[in-house]
Amino acid sequence: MLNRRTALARSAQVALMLGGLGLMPRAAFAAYPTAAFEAKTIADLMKALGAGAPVESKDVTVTAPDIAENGAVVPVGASTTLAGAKRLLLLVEKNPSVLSAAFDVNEFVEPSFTTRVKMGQSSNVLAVALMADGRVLYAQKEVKVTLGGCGG
Amino acid sequence: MPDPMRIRAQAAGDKTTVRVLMSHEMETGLRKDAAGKTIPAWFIQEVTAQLNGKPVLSAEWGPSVSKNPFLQFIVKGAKAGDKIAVTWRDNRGETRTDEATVS
Amino acid sequence: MRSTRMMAAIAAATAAFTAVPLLAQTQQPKSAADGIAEYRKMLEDGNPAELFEAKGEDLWKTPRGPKNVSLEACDLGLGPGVVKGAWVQLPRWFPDTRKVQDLESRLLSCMQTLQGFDAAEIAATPFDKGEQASVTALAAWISSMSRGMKMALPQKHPEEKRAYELGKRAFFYRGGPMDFACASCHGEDGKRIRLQDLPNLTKNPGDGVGFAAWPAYRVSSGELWSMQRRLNDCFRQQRFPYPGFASDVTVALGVYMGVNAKGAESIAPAIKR
Amino acid sequence: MKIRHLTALAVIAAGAAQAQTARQLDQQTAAMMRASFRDQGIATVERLNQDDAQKACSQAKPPSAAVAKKIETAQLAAVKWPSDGQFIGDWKEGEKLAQNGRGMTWTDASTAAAKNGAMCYNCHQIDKKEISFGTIGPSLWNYGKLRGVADPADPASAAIVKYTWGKLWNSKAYAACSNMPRFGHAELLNEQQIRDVMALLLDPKSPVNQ
Repeated sequence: MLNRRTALARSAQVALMLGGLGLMPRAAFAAYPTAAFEAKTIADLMKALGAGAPVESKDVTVTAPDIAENGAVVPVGASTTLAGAKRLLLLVEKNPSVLSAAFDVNEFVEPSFTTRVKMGQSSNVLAVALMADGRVLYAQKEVKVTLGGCGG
Repeated sequence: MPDPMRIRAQAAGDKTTVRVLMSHEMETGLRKDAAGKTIPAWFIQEVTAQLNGKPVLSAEWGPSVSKNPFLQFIVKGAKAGDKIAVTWRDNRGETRTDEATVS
Repeated sequence: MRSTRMMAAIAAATAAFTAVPLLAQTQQPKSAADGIAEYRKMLEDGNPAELFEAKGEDLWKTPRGPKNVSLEACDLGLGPGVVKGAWVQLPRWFPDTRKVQDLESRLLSCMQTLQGFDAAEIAATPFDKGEQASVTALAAWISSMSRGMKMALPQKHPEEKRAYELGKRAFFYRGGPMDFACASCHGEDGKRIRLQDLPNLTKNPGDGVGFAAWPAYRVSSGELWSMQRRLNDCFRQQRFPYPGFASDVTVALGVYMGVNAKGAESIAPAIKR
Repeated sequence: MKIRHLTALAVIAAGAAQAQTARQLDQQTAAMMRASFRDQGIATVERLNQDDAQKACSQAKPPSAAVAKKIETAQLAAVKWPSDGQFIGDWKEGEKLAQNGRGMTWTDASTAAAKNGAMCYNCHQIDKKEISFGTIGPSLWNYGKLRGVADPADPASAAIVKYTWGKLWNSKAYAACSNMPRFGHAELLNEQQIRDVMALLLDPKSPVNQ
């Protein structure tokens, strides 16, 4: 059994090893951005990230279904065709906390990520690109969350 | 010990699509149990990936990512036979690393 | 079908107007059914049932239980240790237990005889807890080993035929405060509850539908459900009392639905709302 | 034709033995049901006890016209009409009830009607704004409007108003083997809740009749 202590020790070893090689990813060094993940509105989120007001852009794409058969699992994706994106964020406007996921963009990955999120109700889903030049670009799409099954 | 991930990495030219399924509750901290007690938050906070040991992906997640999470990303410059390792770490400090070979 | 063709026509028309900005394109009017179909399609790639399949394979091959042996000598109907193809022929008659058994009840027998577990105790354990979770994971892996094969339940043994007849009667049995039977929801073609399609289980409902889709990963609960769990929740929604795990009525219904589905391709474990 | 003929011959040949078997299977089914289920919370095994209507509608084949007629007559006689003569309640409450699919399962705490939903959208289209609706029952969009109900209190509307109450109270009064629960008869909804669902269907102000 891998208990909590050995798990921590092991990840510390990995961190040391990667750090020693000068290959430590930024996120592993940085503390988890709790304030960003607790932001209740998009404005609060941008404040927590030290970013400016987002501007809608056709160079950013959000992928999501029109209708979700169940709000517990909604497939969503964020991507951009622009060079110079630093981070891609996935947001659900009407969730208790708006930020679902943040992905670092670097030279080794395509600026295109897909995951699945929980949605408490019908809402806009946003893909936000934080650009190296300080611009904040986004695309959004409304996802309708339906009531399903017998409902009991 | 956390259950293993399922990782698929498929190369097409210069781009390798990596699909990952992780076994995790992703508890939001907002739900209550049958007795009305709040179930504490328990979720993956960080996901990283290495290609042959070189960091290629770094992501941070909140508790609104779905239970048993799915992640897809595209790595540049990988070829068949390369190793993709994925690591997650949750808010309890638990971590899990699994590896797949690019096909 | 009609709506798919219409969507294709709209897509073609949109493509002709390349000046239409990308943002506007995502706002196509779509029927609810098309929207749901699109949602399901997006989930197919990456079914978390795979996580349970991996666990189940491990559980099958690892020595466990009071006797510390694996399940590799378990006979699922095609001989000891034969897993591939076993799922599409269950439930069936087993001479050793002198019973018609479905996958889950057969697993209980094997876990008791081979590994020394107490089958009755596992049957009484709530879903997803303790060895019940093992049975579910095993069912996920075993069913996955028949993926793409056609349902072919045997109906040679008189007890298999009798189970079909009893299952049919149970399927049409009305009761409870809402007068529901299985047939109330699953007795006709093309019906749905809310937006969920209801397979007609009185006949072969088609490939990968109904009996040929379970076990399945349930998106709504993030759990894997075997057919036993599926039936349990059907009875709950039917407002019936609680069916015992692997009880005769659940096995008989399995025979009725499975035999009706003869020739349908199994996609189990599937992904469901 | 030939197959049917052969089957007929087989049935004659098997004769009494065949009929006996069918009856035996019915008895075995009853025993199997009793042995397979147990009480859980409010859902007790007594729920397996069938009344005449449930029993007559428990085969793949519907009962004969005569049996169906008998059931319908008995069920109609059991309908309770509103005690104060008021048929119409609040459509907004009716919509909430129509959306609510809860109640009477073994995970519900109480069998009190006040705790139950009317679960209408599970099987019917009602307000067109709700896209998540079932199709086991017919669409009820424009239910009152299509039937010419401009004022439910108008004597001209009396017949349809009364029928709708009866249908909600005891669907089997009009179709012996209806798939619809008997909301009043089985005490799934109380009088006021039925009034509210009535309003959703018949009130000219209800979104259903726009």
